[in-house]
Amino acid sequence: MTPEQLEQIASEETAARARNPRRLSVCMAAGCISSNSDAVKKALERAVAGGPLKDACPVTGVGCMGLCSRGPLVSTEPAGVLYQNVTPEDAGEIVGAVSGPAVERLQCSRELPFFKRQVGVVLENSGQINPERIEDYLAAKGYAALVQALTEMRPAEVIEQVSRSGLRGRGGAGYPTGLKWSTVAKARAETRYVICNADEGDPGAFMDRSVLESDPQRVLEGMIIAGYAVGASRGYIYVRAEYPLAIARLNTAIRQAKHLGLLGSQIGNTEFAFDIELRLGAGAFVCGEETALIASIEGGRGTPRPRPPYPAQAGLFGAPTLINNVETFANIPPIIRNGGDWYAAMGTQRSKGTKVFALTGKINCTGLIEVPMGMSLREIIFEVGGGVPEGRKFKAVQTGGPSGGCIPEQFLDMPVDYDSLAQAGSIMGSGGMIVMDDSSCMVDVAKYFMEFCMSESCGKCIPCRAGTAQMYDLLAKICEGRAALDDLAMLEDLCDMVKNTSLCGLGQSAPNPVLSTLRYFRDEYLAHIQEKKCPAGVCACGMKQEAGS
Amino acid sequence: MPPTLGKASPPSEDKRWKIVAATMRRHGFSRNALIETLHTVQQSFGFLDRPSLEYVAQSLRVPLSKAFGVATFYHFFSLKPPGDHTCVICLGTACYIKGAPQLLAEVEQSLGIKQGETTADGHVSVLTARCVGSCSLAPVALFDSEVAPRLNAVEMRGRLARWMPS
Amino acid sequence: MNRVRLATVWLDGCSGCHMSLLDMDERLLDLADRVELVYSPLVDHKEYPEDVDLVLVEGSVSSEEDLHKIRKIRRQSKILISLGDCAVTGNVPAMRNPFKTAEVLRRVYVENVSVESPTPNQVVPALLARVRPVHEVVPVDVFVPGCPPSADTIFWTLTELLEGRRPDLTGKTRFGA
Amino acid sequence: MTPAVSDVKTLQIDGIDVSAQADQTILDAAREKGLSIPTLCHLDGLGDVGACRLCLVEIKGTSKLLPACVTRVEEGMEVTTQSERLLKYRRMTLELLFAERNHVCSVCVANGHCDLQVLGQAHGLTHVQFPYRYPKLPMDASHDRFVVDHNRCVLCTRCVRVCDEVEGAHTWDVMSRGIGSMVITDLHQPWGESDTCTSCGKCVQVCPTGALFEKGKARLVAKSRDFLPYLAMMREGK
Repeated sequence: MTPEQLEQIASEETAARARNPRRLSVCMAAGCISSNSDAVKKALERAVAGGPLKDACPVTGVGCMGLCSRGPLVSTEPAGVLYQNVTPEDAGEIVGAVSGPAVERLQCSRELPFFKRQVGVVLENSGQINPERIEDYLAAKGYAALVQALTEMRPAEVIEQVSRSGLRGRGGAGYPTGLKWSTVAKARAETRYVICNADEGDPGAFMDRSVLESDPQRVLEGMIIAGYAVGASRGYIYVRAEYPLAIARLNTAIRQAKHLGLLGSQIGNTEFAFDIELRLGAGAFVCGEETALIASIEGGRGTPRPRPPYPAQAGLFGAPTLINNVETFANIPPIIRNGGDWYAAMGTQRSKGTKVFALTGKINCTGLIEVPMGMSLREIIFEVGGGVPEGRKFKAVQTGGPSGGCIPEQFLDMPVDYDSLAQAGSIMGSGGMIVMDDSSCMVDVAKYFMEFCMSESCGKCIPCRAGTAQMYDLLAKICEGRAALDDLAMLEDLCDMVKNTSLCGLGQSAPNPVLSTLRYFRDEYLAHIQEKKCPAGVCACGMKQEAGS
Repeated sequence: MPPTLGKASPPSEDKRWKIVAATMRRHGFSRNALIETLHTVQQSFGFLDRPSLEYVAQSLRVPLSKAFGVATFYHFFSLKPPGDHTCVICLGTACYIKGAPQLLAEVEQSLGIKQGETTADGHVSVLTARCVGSCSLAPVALFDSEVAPRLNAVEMRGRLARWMPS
Repeated sequence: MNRVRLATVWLDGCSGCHMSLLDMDERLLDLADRVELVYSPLVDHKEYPEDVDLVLVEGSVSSEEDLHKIRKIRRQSKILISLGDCAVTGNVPAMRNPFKTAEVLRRVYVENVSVESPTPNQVVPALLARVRPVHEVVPVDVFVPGCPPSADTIFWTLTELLEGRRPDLTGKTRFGA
Repeated sequence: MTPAVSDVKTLQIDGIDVSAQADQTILDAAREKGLSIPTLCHLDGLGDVGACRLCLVEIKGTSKLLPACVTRVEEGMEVTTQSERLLKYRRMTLELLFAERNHVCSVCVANGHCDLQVLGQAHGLTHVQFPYRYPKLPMDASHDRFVVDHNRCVLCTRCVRVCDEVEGAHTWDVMSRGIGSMVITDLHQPWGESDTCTSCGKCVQVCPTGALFEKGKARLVAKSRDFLPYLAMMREGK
């Protein structure tokens, strides 16, 4: 299909919208579906069909609207009203109000800081378009960036824009994306690959899932542009088997993109060819690590191998391979459309652009947010997130999942960017933010993450395999009130050793949750050890006594 | 291409093996398709057993021990048949700090089995998940893939009771 | 006169380490000039004395009685030496650890006997759930691995200690030696 | 054949000037010079996996410790193989191994011929600070000639690699993961029932501990590994 034909689809779609601006959008992302939004959508369809708006007000399923804790969410156009906690019984009332005053009882203010403080780049279409219709995406400037890249830019120019944007890998480590792309592009090889890491494994993180469920075409477009830039003609999306909805929508998106000639040969009527295949993960956190992910796509056990050589030099099937995560690819189309400088104008000196966070735990507005880099933790948690519920006291926010750490109150005014988080003993990670109040025990939290790392360790290298098991045993001993101060010293020794000697990132970062809680909440460890009591009342200290200890 | 390529015979006459064979064919009987094929087997039969692993390994020319190594490396694959119903407790961080351990204890106690086990009558399996991504509705559990949001012990018992034969 | 007060203790072990100790042969006489043996299974002492300078502990901590003993020994001794693999690693006695105590007792006293032999409950002290090396129970000052450590190793270790030095056993012995 | 000048790299290992070919690893270069770096998963003639972490070395200018067995030499590299820190980590690594499974040297068939035992002794390991884990592990004596005792296995995967790379049978692999990992034959069947095992015995010879041993030969002979580099060399036609 030629660029002109694509543009025509987009303008037809826009024109159709203009002719009939009335529309009801129901959030059909995983969160709202779990709160029964499916039934709400059906009820709305029935209410429309049985009333004066019959055939005049389409009811569309859209992607994530963000405020998951108040789902199911429904929005109306043209008024732009947002309804929360909608039940099927509310359908008639909502349909009746499409052209009149809003149903106040159900209304969720768009003026909430939760919405006002957000900036949509990755999530610009999320909750706006139907993720199962490529026409919706095209009407929202979709694939304009790809056409622009293919017809107006040389691969090196595409990489130049990505470099100028200052975009850093959103999977956790924050490696400069432009640099990665140019390394792959420069590698001498016949074949190169592009991999999208959608094996979002951090517990408490669902950013990638949401992007895939809400705007899958955006990820495909980012990957195709990457393929063009680095000279690859094949891409893989490695997605968690635990995300069936995301998989289904990706499959639909790939099929539709192929149908319009956006995947396959002669993309956009040029010589460029690119194909994308899905590969399902099978429940192994370690496969988020690049070399383990590659081993898994090759059909083997997901065990990492020492680097160098880096995947950019020798990756999938031995060929130079570009691996970025979902959010990184999702940033690419707007960067190409608006230019790298536009993107670099957002964020901080060393962390450009925006970041998507999954805000969960003991916080009022749980859900998905996108804010500029550099916003303070206090703003994110207490303004955007609405603070800690039930009048309880904020204790810590956990970022970066099992590789991250717990950040205490004294750092709340710290700007959120890669470097500040690292300085505070945590990491940006993929974007999970779990807020904890005074009812959480930080030793128990450390034990929780160590259990995670122990059972997710691939077992290849000794420090991670046996070290995490020893550390877990020590943490359990502390929680049960059976530990002595020597055990704490041994735990710290092990943290240092496992961090410095493990083969891959999983082991190297496994001690982080322990180290950060030891750094800021050492008194809680000491209370368990010396007074045999858990200040938060979570651990059953002294309940389990082993003979001879 | 060796002559035996794709010629290993399926363990039984069951029609579902045709779906498995189709997956392998789609990938040109490439060794790289081992995980994809195991996904299809598990989707079709609910679990992986020895005969199925042997069939897949031979068809794709993957060493038997490698196939077994892969099948046991990934926790999504199960070598035991699941119960008629499956209850998956999410142990993601958000669920954990909002009471998932208590939910797990509750379900283990009321069914008399541990996580990863199936009741003796094969009726209910209890599993745990690392994170199902419904953190904003924590704590959650999946009852036969249906997400139950903001779950408490009472509701948990109610849900389980619905599965019990009347 | 000012002889060093030496004790040797036999917990759960085969007594091989004590045999090795006796293998020092004539060197025992040299030692006798410098130490006073205040407690040992080799001589007839009833109570572990106060103020022991050096104690050689053979065997792992396997029963309630061992536990009680080793705590007392630690309290009443200046330098505690784990002698031999049982004391240092748990060794053979600890091979029962992967099993439950009841399973082990049933195997030994019920399944593997031909004549009637009830499970003892009075004479044999209650077994701990887990056999432990000494240092998992009380702090240990010097470790002398080996099964058993050779007489030379034991003699050298004791000589170093008597000279007021902390023996460095690197390369001198090993687990299973 | 003399390598071209550009293929030769000069570097320093523990302050000693060393020259090596460009494709050599730090381990090769060090050992050629008579400098010892401890290894466990490495074995001449087998592909390297960098898993045991005993050969980690410090390289000036890099904050990360790198495994000598897979890290290539570079011009001007300054390598430290023995530092307080490295020795401490190596000791801890060995202690973790001793505590992981049931290594009872006194009654082990490999007593006196065991790489783990030798490494422990060389590193002054007089006791293990970590609590022993005492897992319940099986032993499989179903094979006519050989036995696998998982209590002694250190998961170095030398058996897996020799069976795959040299014998070409791939009877062995690793199952499960993390602390629950275990080497298996075929579909985790008794070794004696394995259809793929050729009974060549290479796995037994390369096993560093008493995990794999020959029946009736306990304590009698040390294992023989000299055949490996020769086989590898012949294969590659060097």
